[in-house]
Amino acid sequence: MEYRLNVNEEIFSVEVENSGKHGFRARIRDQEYDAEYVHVDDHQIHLKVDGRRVNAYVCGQDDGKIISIRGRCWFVSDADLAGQKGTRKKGLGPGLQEVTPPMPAVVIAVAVREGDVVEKGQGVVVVSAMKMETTLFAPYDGLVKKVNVCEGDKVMPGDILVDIEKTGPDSEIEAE
Amino acid sequence: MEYRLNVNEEIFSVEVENSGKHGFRARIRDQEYDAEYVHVDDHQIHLKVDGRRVNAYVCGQDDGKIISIRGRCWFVSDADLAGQKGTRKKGLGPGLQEVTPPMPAVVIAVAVREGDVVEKGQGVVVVSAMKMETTLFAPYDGLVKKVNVCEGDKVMPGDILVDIEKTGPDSEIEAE
Amino acid sequence: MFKKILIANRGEIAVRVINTCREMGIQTVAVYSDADKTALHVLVADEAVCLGDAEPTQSYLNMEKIIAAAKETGAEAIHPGYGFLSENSRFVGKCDQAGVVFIGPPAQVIRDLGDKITARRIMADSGVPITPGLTSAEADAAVMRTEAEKIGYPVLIKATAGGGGKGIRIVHSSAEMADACASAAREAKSAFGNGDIYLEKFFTNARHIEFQVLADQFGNTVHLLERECSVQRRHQKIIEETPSPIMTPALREKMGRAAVTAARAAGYVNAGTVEFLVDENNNFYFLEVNTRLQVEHPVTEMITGIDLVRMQLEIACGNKLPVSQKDIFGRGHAIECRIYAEDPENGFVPSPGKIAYLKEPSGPGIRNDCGVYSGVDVPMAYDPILSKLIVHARTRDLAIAKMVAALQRYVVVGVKTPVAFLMDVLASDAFAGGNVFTNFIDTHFSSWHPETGDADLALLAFIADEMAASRKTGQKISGEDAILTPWQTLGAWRPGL
Amino acid sequence: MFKKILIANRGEIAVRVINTCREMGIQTVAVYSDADKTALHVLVADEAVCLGDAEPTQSYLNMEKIIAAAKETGAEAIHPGYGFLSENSRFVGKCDQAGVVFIGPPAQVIRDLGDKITARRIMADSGVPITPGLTSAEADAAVMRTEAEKIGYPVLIKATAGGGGKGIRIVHSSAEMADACASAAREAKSAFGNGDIYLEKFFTNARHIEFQVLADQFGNTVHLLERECSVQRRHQKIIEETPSPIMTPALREKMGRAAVTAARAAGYVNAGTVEFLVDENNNFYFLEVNTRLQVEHPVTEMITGIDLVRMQLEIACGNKLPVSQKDIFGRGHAIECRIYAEDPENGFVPSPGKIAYLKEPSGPGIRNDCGVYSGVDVPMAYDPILSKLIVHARTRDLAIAKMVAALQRYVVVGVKTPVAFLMDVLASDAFAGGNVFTNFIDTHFSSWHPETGDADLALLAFIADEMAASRKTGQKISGEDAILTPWQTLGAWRPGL
Repeated sequence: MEYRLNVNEEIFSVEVENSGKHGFRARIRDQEYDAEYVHVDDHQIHLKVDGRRVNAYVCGQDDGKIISIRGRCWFVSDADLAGQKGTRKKGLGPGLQEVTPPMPAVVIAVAVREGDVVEKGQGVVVVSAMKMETTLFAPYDGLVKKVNVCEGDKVMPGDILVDIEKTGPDSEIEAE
Repeated sequence: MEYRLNVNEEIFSVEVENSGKHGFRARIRDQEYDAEYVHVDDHQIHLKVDGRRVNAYVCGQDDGKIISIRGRCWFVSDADLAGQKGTRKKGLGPGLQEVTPPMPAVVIAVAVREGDVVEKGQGVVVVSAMKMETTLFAPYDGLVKKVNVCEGDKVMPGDILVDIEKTGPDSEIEAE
Repeated sequence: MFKKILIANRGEIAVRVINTCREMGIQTVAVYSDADKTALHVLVADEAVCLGDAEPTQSYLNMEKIIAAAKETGAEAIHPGYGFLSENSRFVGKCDQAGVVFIGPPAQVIRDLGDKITARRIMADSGVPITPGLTSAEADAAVMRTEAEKIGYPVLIKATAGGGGKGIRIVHSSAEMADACASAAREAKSAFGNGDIYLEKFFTNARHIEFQVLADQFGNTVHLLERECSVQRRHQKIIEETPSPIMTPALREKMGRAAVTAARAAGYVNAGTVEFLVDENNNFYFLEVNTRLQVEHPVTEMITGIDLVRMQLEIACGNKLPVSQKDIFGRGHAIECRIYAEDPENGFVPSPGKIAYLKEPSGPGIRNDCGVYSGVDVPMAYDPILSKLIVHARTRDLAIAKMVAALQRYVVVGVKTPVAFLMDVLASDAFAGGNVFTNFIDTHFSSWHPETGDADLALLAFIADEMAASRKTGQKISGEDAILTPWQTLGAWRPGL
Repeated sequence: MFKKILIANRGEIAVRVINTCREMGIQTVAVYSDADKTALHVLVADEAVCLGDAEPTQSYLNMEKIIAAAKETGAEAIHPGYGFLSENSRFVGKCDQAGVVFIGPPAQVIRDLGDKITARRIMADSGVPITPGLTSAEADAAVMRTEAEKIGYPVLIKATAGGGGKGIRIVHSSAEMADACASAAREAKSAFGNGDIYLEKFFTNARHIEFQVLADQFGNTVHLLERECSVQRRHQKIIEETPSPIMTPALREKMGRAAVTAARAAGYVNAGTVEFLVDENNNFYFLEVNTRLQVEHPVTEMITGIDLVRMQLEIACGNKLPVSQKDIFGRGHAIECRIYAEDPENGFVPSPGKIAYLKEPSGPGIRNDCGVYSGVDVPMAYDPILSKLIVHARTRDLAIAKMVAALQRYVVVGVKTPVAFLMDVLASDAFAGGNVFTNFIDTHFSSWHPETGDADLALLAFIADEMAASRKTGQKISGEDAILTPWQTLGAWRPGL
């Protein structure tokens, strides 16, 4: 059996072979693991890996599983399924090319109107969540085509708050 | 709607009327209650009864529910269903009329053999659980018809470890 | 003692206050907004009153509704927690008028000290050193610029009201002044309902050390030692400890005396905190008095063995302080880590959402003051604090080791938290050395990213979970067929109720 | 310090030892029987070795298998916990031979003190008063009868080995002697592998007060104050506290000195407990030394701030005691309640089975040393202890109130426990008065039955649960539609990992 798994945006091929009722052997990169597990409850998997024991806490999500081990979390998903759902996570973070909030938030102030000319880095919208204000900046020089929100609106990451038509030269490809 | 509920061997009639989405009115004996609830998770019901809040922890069993409130537990079952399953709880406690252990246990010693004559109160079997030994006594004067267990056997409440045929006069009806 | 009190707050602090009330036999009334119908503080109270819309001004900041809830439920007193109305003298006045005891200082004291300008004047008059800066509120950025030139950049723009890191901006140059003032004022206005700001000197290498004080209505005023609160992000504390790594008996004596002097000068009653900046030469400057229970009060409780909420209640109902200065001494070392719903990889932006799964660490010397549970929603309308993890051990090194071990067992899934970040900070040489200034995070952890060492284990766990799911037929059994025989599962026999 | 140790025990004590090891950076190896494959101590260890059959002699009492497990995993030392092999000098000898450090006293000390007869002689020789009774083991019931006539009934038949209330019988008259001796001997044989018994005077109105001692390999011996352990059922402690309600500084000084003398006389090394009987006139008699960590050690940890397991490890690896007598003082009051799987309504008979649901109380000053979790099976092969609930507060009254409040929030469903019983004991006037003798339970709570006051609430909860179940369509949502809008549940957006 082979899994192609995406862990925090990196794809791993894992060869897996069952061994015993609650055991399997796995090869990740050039590392071999001998694993057994106990399904303690819906959220806890007790693993024995090459004799060492560790508890993993697992939470299923729409598009993968969040796994917490020793205080650290990973998002693991099936790389072959990922594309189908059109999820677009990290990599190109939100807010880099678009005016979208980094967190669920409320719009506190809108500093531009349709037709305004904006410069890259100019503050266009201020949002607030959990009492922290965040200013969203224009990602490039441009012209405000449309303002999609008003003060008081609740917004989510991915929501485009202001459409800006690029007028500056390049910046299509930009380092993160 | 009317419930007939058995709480720790006492039967209560409860008249229930829905009120709102998560609310109901109930009459228990001559007491009226106005209740709302939140189903916090599979084991926790948060109750608001006449404005007072209390958390109840609920665990379904084959024949009813164990309910824990403020450190105390109740076994509540539907009285109309109880008979059908032939459950026989408390009331006539185990061990009063039969040689049966009060807890899951292991047989440590058998002090009688088939054909022995025993006196009421004579020790016939010793069982042990969690390192506590318990001696089971003959419930009446009688003749040992059959010994059903050997040393080392694992036994449960309800298992009759020794069959004793009554030879003494009465003791059929005996106060608990 | 009161028979029933209302807690005008939410989250971990409301739960913590209810805890002490339960032990004292005091009935509790929670209040909640529409966003908090199933919040933990509502589930653990004896009664609860809905205040309305999630928007704070409609609920937790709505004085009339809260006082009406107290009257309606027969609560004799109101505990304000921290934040919200805890330092609002108008609210105290309204409580007084309504005949409800406010568990905190008198209105006048809150008014004086809550206005940081007045506080600075009181302290200067009583001989407590204050930081250089303005002694009056200022709306004009130009005046701010002038003062900043005088005392030298960087300077701090600060709201005269409130606390908790809200309404604060560091300004490094004249160019930043106007935006910073506007933004700080707006944030202050939104958080405290008062947009006044002023300016003071910003110390780059400074420590934030505060003293807990308690004062009863009979003039007995004591301090309960210091707390070191220098580890901050976004000007808000995330790690606090006591004792301070730099504290000496002599300095403690001196600062403790200053704290008691400050409290007396202000006519202080109830629990409060006198905050100081301490520079690299151990000179200390009065910053402000927080006229409420502090978020980080548990570390003081751990080393002094004194329940501060109980003291607040005793004082508020007119009892004498049951402890005097000579009874108060610290034992061991305590550290608190704040577990916020936020993303330490991404500028600590808030991370509201549903807590899909929560597992709290426990064990000797570990305390977790928690306001959430598995399955609850963390609303975006309020402060992102989920819980506070506190440890207590014989020495600082042992406390650090205990905290790291506890954090490793803290499972929060569904919202982002700084658990892994805190593990790395606590385990760092920089923190171990105790050289902790308010710029500690920026200096040592500005570009923090989580270790990826255990990624292979995460992959294996994913696979095991997939296998377990595909094996699961019918209902879930703990450990599945790892359990040996029907005998051991005790079959249909109902073993206990 | 050791890099890796093996814990030759199970349940809460194994978990508790692992806790300290984790903080010290020591790797842990658990051992387990077939009945404990998914027991908590196995889940929290770094490694675990299966010993075999549930039967103790095949697993937790099997010296060869345990030592082999230590060698195989590279564990440098073995912590025995309490019970099982903790006071077995042959096991210590085998560890010595195998080159594995036994975390406890030397074999000879355990042999001397484990034989209660030898212990009584050592104490008498060093001037520590002992209870009247035999000074040699005795198998003949007739000889027992003769001695009993001499010192007067009631008398106590006691196993010379072991502890924990096993192999003990009170005998009130000559007629009961033969059965009591046989039964005590058999129980002792099964529990400790040694059926020797002896006889001593039974004090009807006596208190059981013990002193914790620590001794390093360099002759430094200190005591860590007393524990009052008078509340017992079936001669096994269920509530312990410190300080003792009857203790005075003078008596503490005297008994503490006797405890240290006793430890020194025996050549004691590591942690141990010197048990005394205290009669109504505050005369005290040496009972025995428990040469191991005591079940009730946490109350001492709470008031002294000292981690006893850490001390055991420091001593065992050859370090000097990091504390001296003058550093050791108590602060506040601590109480422990033992949560057994047993039925207090029915003679405290054991109640093994599956723990269907467990919710542990938590909060400031509350510690729960727990060895089980929701879904685990409690096997009938071992001691019925599930957990120990410990509280710490400023005074005894406050500690009692805290304990009652904590017990009220302790949810154990699936096996019977004494939680409700303990609530009633703690809340009783008799307990509050501190007049606590070893016959306390028989005197005040022999026919205890749970209150039925909240039965109506249980009925309402049943009905609400039925309604919730019938409403449940599809998956479970916390608080169901109490949650307001899709906005607040944050829909499909994945807010954090």
